[in-house]
Amino acid sequence: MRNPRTGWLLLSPTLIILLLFGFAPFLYVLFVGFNQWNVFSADDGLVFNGLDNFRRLVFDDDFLHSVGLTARFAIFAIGSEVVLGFVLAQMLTRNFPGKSLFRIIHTLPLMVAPIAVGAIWRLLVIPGFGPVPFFLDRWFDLKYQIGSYPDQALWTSVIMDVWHWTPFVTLTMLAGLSAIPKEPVEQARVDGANRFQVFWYVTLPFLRPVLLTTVFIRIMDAIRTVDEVWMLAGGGPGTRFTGIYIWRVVFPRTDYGYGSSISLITLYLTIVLCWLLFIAISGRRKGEVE
Amino acid sequence: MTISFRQRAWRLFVTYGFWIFTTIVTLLPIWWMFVVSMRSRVELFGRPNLSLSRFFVENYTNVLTDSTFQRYMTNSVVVSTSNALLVMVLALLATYALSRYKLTGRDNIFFWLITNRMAPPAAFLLPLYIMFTRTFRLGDWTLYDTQIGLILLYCVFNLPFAIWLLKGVIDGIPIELDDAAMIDGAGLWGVLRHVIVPLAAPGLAVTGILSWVFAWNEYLFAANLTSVQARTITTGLAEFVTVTGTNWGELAAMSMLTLIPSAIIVILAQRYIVMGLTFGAVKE
Amino acid sequence: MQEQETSKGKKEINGFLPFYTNAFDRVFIGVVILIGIHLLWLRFMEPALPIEAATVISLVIGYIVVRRG
Amino acid sequence: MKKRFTFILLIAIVLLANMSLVSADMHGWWADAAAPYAGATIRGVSESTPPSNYVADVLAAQFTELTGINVEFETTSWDQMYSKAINDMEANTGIYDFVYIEQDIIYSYLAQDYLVNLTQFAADNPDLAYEGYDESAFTSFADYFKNADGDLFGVPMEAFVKVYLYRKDLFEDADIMAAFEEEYGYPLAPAENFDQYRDNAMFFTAYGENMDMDLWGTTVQGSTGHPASTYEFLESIGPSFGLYNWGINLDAGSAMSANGGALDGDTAVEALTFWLSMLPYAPPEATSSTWDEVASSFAAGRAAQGWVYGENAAWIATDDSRSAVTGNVGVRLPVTAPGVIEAAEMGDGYIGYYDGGAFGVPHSSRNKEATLLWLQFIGQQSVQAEWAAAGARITHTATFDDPLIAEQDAKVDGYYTLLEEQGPLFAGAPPFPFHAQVREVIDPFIQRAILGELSPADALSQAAAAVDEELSRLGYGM
Repeated sequence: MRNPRTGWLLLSPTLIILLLFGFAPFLYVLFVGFNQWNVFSADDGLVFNGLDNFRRLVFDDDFLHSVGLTARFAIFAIGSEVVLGFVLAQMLTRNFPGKSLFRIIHTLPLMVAPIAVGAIWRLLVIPGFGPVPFFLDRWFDLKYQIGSYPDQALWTSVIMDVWHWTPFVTLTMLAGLSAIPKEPVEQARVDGANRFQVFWYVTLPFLRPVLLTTVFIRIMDAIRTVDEVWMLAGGGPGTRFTGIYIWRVVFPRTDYGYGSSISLITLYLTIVLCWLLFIAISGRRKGEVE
Repeated sequence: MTISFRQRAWRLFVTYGFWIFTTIVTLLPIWWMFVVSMRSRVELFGRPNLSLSRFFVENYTNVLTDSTFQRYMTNSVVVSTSNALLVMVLALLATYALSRYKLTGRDNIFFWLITNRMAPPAAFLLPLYIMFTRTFRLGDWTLYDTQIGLILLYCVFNLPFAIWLLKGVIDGIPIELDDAAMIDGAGLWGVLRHVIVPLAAPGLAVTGILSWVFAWNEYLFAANLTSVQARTITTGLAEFVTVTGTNWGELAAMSMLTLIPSAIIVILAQRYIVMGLTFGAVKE
Repeated sequence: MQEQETSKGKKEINGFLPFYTNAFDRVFIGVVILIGIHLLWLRFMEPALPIEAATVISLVIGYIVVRRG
Repeated sequence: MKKRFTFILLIAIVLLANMSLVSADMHGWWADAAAPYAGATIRGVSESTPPSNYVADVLAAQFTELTGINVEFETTSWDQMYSKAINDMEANTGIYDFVYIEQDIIYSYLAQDYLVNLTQFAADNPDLAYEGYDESAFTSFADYFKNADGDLFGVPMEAFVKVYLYRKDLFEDADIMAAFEEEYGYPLAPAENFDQYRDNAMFFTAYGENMDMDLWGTTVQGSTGHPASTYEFLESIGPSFGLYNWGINLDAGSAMSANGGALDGDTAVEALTFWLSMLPYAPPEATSSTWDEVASSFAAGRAAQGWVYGENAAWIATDDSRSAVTGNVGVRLPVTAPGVIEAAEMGDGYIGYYDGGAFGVPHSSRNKEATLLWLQFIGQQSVQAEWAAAGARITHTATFDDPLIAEQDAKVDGYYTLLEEQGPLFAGAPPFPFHAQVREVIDPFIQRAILGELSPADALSQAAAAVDEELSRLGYGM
């Protein structure tokens, strides 16, 4: 009754669009990645150079450093988002007057365009017009200058990302929590489990698919973040994440060949990471009782 | 389980304290953006003052009376709305196919779909630029600087997301319902219309909303693949950063204005968002 | 998630990898390993042995993964 | 609202005045010459700056009125402008008929044959050559848009020099002057040499702290997330110490002293050391400041003196709605090391960067003829004065004598006179076909020096090595 051909037909518009605008550019990048190509070099045009771009990138400290920074950014940002998002969602499962107002307010940052988020945070944290450095200095005697201290720039971008994306995590968690059946929780309570045990043995397993999918989507987006951080700190030391490093290599430096090869490796790392998560989500692990 | 009055008061206090704190943290940047948008350029520097000293609406009137801004706004509305609609329809069909048909390697297709969202945008702009200006060309017409170009392109990151989101929702609809409808004589469209769409409505709604927001907020592609005609509002924001001084007031005013439409949509659709974002947590 | 429904002709096998895989998965893992080995080789091993050695090694590993994973 | 209305009124008056100035037969010439192209649309890309906005809002409308050719103007941010223009010319797509060429990128474009030779093109199309347009009327700045044969590739549309600005109200305050003299033993004055500059900077920083004012001694364009910091070092601070052409020896294809370069030489180290030593005396936003924040900081009254791009001098000195220091701005030549000015006068070097841009025609343009008419229109004498008044830019020698400019000049402490008389002491960017590429390579080292992760000497020697590597990769190296 369900002819696979119909299935393919239903899937085809999606596949066509993605092949055209997703896969075709990928093939082009794959091709360019094995060439030396800088339009402002003495002999412009593509020159095949085999693995030279990759040879260069495994020794490129700036690139490796950017990968490390991105990893730190992603881990800290996503980790905090998950914890905060879970706590907030948990708070939102209770009923109290004004709940929906708080929820709506909490959702607002999600709606701000990343480039505007970067602009707002720049306005908040640049000394001279930003209130944050001013009050930190006055109240806590802290020197806060994201231009002078790379660590502060990194932390600022993490906090900015948390501000922007926690609402998304809260919403998915809330959806996940509201879908958990009541009986197992009550049963566990009756059996004398404490709060933590209920959370660990009952709530968490039910939340796992939502949790992993959320983390999955956040990881992808965090790794390719450009606009927000670009607007905030321009990608100086401390915020030169891989996405921004690629941007600098491809645009101002017009080193298309090398930029493409870095993109390929970044894509490779992202895919491997996400694939492992995907395996975890789809529960294909051995010995797991579905 | 009786809770004493004191315990209840304490709990209420904690709840509200927590939420008021969260609200302040959430709103502070937005409030600051609003304050900046109400300041003239000369007032911006100096000791930061978080209170709203006066209503300086010139930033808003300057932006709103600018015909380019109006065009950007229209473009943004057209592009993100069309993209959201297109994504909803295509994702529904694709997810239905992935959920109900035994397609060869569908798990792998499912994963491949999402890899489209992972590509670092910078390097992919170049091939896209070439495609937009040269490959898709009919006489003088190209995809470059057209709304349709952006609408299709945004599918690359919105479609995979939508399919991932809908997959759980549609998997959660018992297949017996489809079968029952088919036995009653409904065709494929009948099943989709009368069974799937109503049951997946919250999921579809949230797909549409989030696609809309992502498309509305997108910057890099819009900035590089449009010129004059199809520019969107986010690219307009970048114009305020200039050699002779960033016009922060107008930039903030424009940011406020871009926030309003998405905020309204989210407020109206709050309920569906939570109902739809389950990613297949409802298994039964 | 629903039960893994394998499509006709493609069997999910239970090899040495810690999860069930189909043919595509194993080829994918093979490619991932191939790229990874090459990158590491370029960084650490190239002065000693040319890159072709990496290709040979990863093809062998890839073969094992595809057949027995 | 009132201000906006006045502005519109002003534009209307300017428009009307110009219409009446253009005599009937001139009107006829434009219409005749443009007849074959009437109805066509030419497109251009530019950064959204006051001069550009004047072109987009005022000149384009006048031109369309005269010729029936539509001008579509895309204004965007600085980074975007480059990538869009380069993409267009490299892919040969023909989206743009004219592009903004910042002076420093011109040699890269010329090396790739991206631009149409305007002199040649006008000579080949005598019907299109407008008599009111004269290439020789431009200031010396236009020389930076010419090839070896003296043919012009871009019509200059803005030109500035980076000057030394100081706060007259502070430098001429009797109490402050007395306090300074007591402490340093000589009278307070705008700096003539680097020691004096440092003394001024230290004095005003301490003064600001004692008086609990938001005042610091100098500006530093030290953004660690933007090429602006590299530009300030290589184009303003370096030359004033005698470090020319970014310390790169183009013939040898090297930046190392060992090969005739100078980027890791003593002069460069001295210049960088001095510049970095100014950071403690600069407002805290200095390490996040690009050219625009530097100007804004100065306009907000947060710095007593500093290096500020000239395009900002006019609005800082006159525009009440943006600047808190109007009427108190002094303009001088930037501070230089001994002998540098003399060398520049002899033609052996320069004291700073002659900055600006021009409109050029990409080789891929499909409306070259119509665009030539347009460029001649904006390059002609009669539109210059109002444009200069609106955008603080001057590209014609005759514009300096215009009454409108003479009036402005008094308000900005003789900035225009300085530009006219001392302009030739400044120079455009070195003729590198690899401008942005090498700048990007130097960037991280300058940024790390600002952060204090590298000493000036280490930063520069590593930068020189990285430059050499990039040059050989690009095929310009040894």
